[in-house]
Amino acid sequence: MRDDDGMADIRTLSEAVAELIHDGDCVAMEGFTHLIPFAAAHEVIRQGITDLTLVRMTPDVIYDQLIGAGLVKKLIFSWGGNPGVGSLHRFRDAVENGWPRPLELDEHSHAGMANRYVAGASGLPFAVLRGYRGTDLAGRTDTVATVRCPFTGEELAAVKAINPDVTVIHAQQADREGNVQLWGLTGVQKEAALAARRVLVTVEEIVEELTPHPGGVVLPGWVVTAVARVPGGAHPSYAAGYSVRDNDFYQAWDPIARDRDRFTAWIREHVLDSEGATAP
Amino acid sequence: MRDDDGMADIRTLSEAVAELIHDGDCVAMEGFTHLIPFAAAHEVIRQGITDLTLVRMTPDVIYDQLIGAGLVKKLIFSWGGNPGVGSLHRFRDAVENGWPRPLELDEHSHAGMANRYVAGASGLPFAVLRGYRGTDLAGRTDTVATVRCPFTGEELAAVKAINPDVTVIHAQQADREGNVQLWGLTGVQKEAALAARRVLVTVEEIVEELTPHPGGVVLPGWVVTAVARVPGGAHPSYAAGYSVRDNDFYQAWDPIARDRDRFTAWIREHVLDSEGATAP
Amino acid sequence: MSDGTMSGGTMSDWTSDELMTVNAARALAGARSCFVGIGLPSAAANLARRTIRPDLVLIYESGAVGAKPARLPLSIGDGELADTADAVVSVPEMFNYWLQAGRIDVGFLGAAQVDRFANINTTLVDRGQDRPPGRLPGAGGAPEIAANCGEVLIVLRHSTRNFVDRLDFVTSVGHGTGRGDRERLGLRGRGPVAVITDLGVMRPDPQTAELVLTDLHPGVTVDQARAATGWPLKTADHVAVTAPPTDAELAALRTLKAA
Amino acid sequence: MSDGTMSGGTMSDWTSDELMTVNAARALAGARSCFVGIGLPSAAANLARRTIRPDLVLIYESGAVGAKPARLPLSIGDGELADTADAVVSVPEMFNYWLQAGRIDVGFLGAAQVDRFANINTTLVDRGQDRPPGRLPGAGGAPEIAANCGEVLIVLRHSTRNFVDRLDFVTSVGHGTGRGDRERLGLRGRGPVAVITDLGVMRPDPQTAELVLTDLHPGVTVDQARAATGWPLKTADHVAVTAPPTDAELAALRTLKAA
Repeated sequence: MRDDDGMADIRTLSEAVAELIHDGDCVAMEGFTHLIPFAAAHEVIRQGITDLTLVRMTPDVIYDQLIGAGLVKKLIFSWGGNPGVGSLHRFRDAVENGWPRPLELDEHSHAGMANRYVAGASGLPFAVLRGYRGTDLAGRTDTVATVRCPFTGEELAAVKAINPDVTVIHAQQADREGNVQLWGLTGVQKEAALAARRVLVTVEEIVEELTPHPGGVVLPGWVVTAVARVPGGAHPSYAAGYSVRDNDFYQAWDPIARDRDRFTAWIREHVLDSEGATAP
Repeated sequence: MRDDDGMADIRTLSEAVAELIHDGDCVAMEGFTHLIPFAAAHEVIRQGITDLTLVRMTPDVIYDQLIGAGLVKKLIFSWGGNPGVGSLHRFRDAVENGWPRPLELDEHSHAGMANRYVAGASGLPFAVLRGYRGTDLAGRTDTVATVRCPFTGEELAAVKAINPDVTVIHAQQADREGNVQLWGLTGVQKEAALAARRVLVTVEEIVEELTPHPGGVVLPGWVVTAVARVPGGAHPSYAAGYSVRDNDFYQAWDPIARDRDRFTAWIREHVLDSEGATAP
Repeated sequence: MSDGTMSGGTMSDWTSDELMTVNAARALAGARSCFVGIGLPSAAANLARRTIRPDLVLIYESGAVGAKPARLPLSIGDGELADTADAVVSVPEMFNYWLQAGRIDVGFLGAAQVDRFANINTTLVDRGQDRPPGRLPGAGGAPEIAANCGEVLIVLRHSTRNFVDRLDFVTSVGHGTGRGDRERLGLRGRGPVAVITDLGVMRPDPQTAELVLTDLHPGVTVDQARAATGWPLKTADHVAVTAPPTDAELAALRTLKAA
Repeated sequence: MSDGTMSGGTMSDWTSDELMTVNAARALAGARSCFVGIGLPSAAANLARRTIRPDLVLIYESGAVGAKPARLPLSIGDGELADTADAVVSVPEMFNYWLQAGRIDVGFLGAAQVDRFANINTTLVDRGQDRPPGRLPGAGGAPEIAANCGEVLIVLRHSTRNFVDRLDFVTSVGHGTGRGDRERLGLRGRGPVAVITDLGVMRPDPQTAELVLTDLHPGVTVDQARAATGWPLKTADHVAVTAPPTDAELAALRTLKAA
């Protein structure tokens, strides 16, 4: 997929998703409330890419949709709620009732997940933190262990690196060489992208030249596999400087997701039967 | 030194150095070529604060001066040269000939030093990296060891955290509450500051309000102990947006530092007998 | 009484949630910085900034250090948090350099279940043998907030469903199995110092670390609190009565919520 | 001959340093990204960007990713590196996320001493029993550059002082004690693939990893190279002659240095 120059390719969303994301992949779609790549997730649903292992600190409505659509076999996460609203009902239904399929969990704390990405981005097999001690979390996963400090003897938590097959993020801007800039709350996106084998970035716009922005995080085009222009591609999340968080949608999602039929109808109407990717 | 509100105090340089830095302290003056706090080092020389353990990735001319002035008993570092010019002659003279006093060394690679600060800033006793393997470095320090990955069995390097008594940095701006902003090459300053028990920041100017700057690193006033206004306080290093690196000085330093008498005369004329700190 | 409107000692009426939030805000009187979860903790911390603690540094796990939102954010990632922050940092930096390093005075947590040692469950609840456990959101930042903040405040409505004899899952450690357990586990902060409910305030006993009732809100009785607690609730030698919300507190809280 | 002016196959004269730098730049023909030390490596990498590899991503350990300086920086922290970079990152991020993760194709290193397996010493040199070792700057980024870049180029003037039978200190590992040692040590990159000097080029033997002379610059003899090497230097079956610097290469290099 890379050209000889190693820079990111500019693609349509449907091309990029088809080329980068495959059945059975481990996929991280990151964005901590801000810049969540909803449009890319919808394209995954349209293409029916399945048996996915999904990674994300806060699964949010984006993974509620993918889980409800039956595409997910395993979830690696640390907080599975609808932020500020309540439960993720599709996530609960999968965990509690196996609908539409059973969902395997690898469950962590935020600090642990963040450090799993850090280890992945750093090319290390694990990261160290002071965490998990005394909780029931460590006993339910094989990706938390302990290490002893060789200087002080203190026992600390070790978490296994995450290296997704693909990381998908949404950003404000890219230039034509695929250099990407995002700003505002930039969460764990740099680490998630640098930990992955392939990186897909959807952007609000493609500009002639990136102008450095306060708080801006730049990913050079040579660490990005493909860029797709998808204005509004984070909705109902938002892109600082381009849109605001659609809090009403998050609240409206609650009754939709509570009911299997209503959910299925919503996906059909708003995802499967809707327009595909925006052209670049 | 902290007020009740926990915010940084605005002080003169001489007051701040006297209050924060004491004989025998472990002091990190950081700045990777850019934003090196030379004025603060000169104030340390004027006040004769001695028996210091100095920490710095690149000792540079700033520590050549402190070492030559006889104030340093130990140096923790990773690259002791005059960047782009050659040797640090005062450093060499102390190591090779014990003049003006013997200098104990704890010597690392850049990757190791950077991670020692990261561990210090993170409140961890050590950090993990893939480094030192096969070199003679690890055999000469007790602050490098190994840990085994509990998931893969791989053996990795562990470096001991650095937590200086005081970190001194130079920044472009502070506001009246002691919030600090620096930009350009920001090196390891955030980690060095957050790893320290006390933090002194000299700044080019004090502004009414910090305006977020591309690439800006902000240290909130409540993690800074004292701020002193010292325009040009990084010379012969520089402050992006305020000055350029005085490469001529770095080259001129070589013959000064080669000769003990010339060095001593230079320190007397340009540091000891020169104006003290700039008033705030 | 829960969620109802009550009549207090001033000209105002207030809800039990308002009572709880006002008392939670008051608990921040001595704090310099507070790690804020969304919901009741965020409301309380923002109220404290508008009343007793204008300099309080609000820290949201999304990366905002020193956020000063004009209205209550719905999520911890609302844009206003970044726009008004002193500094915006990455999520790994937030957890490693700010939280883990012990830089934050108070961690403010909600919960689904709390036990007598102020341990917290936000992961799952048992629903009997015939049904799978009920799934809750999970840990989020809470285990390390509870471990590493200087101290922890918990805010939660008072009911036997919430205050249970035995947690179905230990998501975050309060005082473990009693006094000394935090030190044994190597947890650096002091742990929970108060649990603020709509009935009153419970605090850990200095000797045993078991939560005891220390304060009741105006008009609430010890028996009410005991009936709403899933273990035999002990009371302090002297149970104080909290001051009713002031007009200023209520006005500030309502302005925040209406914005 | 060292540092002297030589006459070549074109209308130009050039110095031995220019010859070395031009050949070092050519060695970057296939690289996407290069971790650049200051001095000769920086000159060579910047020359490559102006000649055979305009898209070469220059990475300086000070934090500049994709720097495009118009003139040669004196230090790795000159302001122009940040001003012209695609991204500026912190030093810990540079070493952890960019270098250690194996993201950088070529590491370009200088040295004080190099041995036959291309191991590097930049720490200290023995000066006989009566004197303490001579102190050099130390490791800097080199140990992890040598370990983690896809491959390593070394550029160094050719003399028996620099190319020694036995290092006084192993600062950075090239091929250790021979082929297979990097794998045994868990070093991920391929290690040194060429040592470019003012006399020619040495490359590790495919079987043994010992440096052998593979190229001579125009007018240099095998005997000259052997005389300047501190171990019995082996030669490849066929020793090539490097192409003399072109006018374009020399013009670009001199413009860079004069700017």
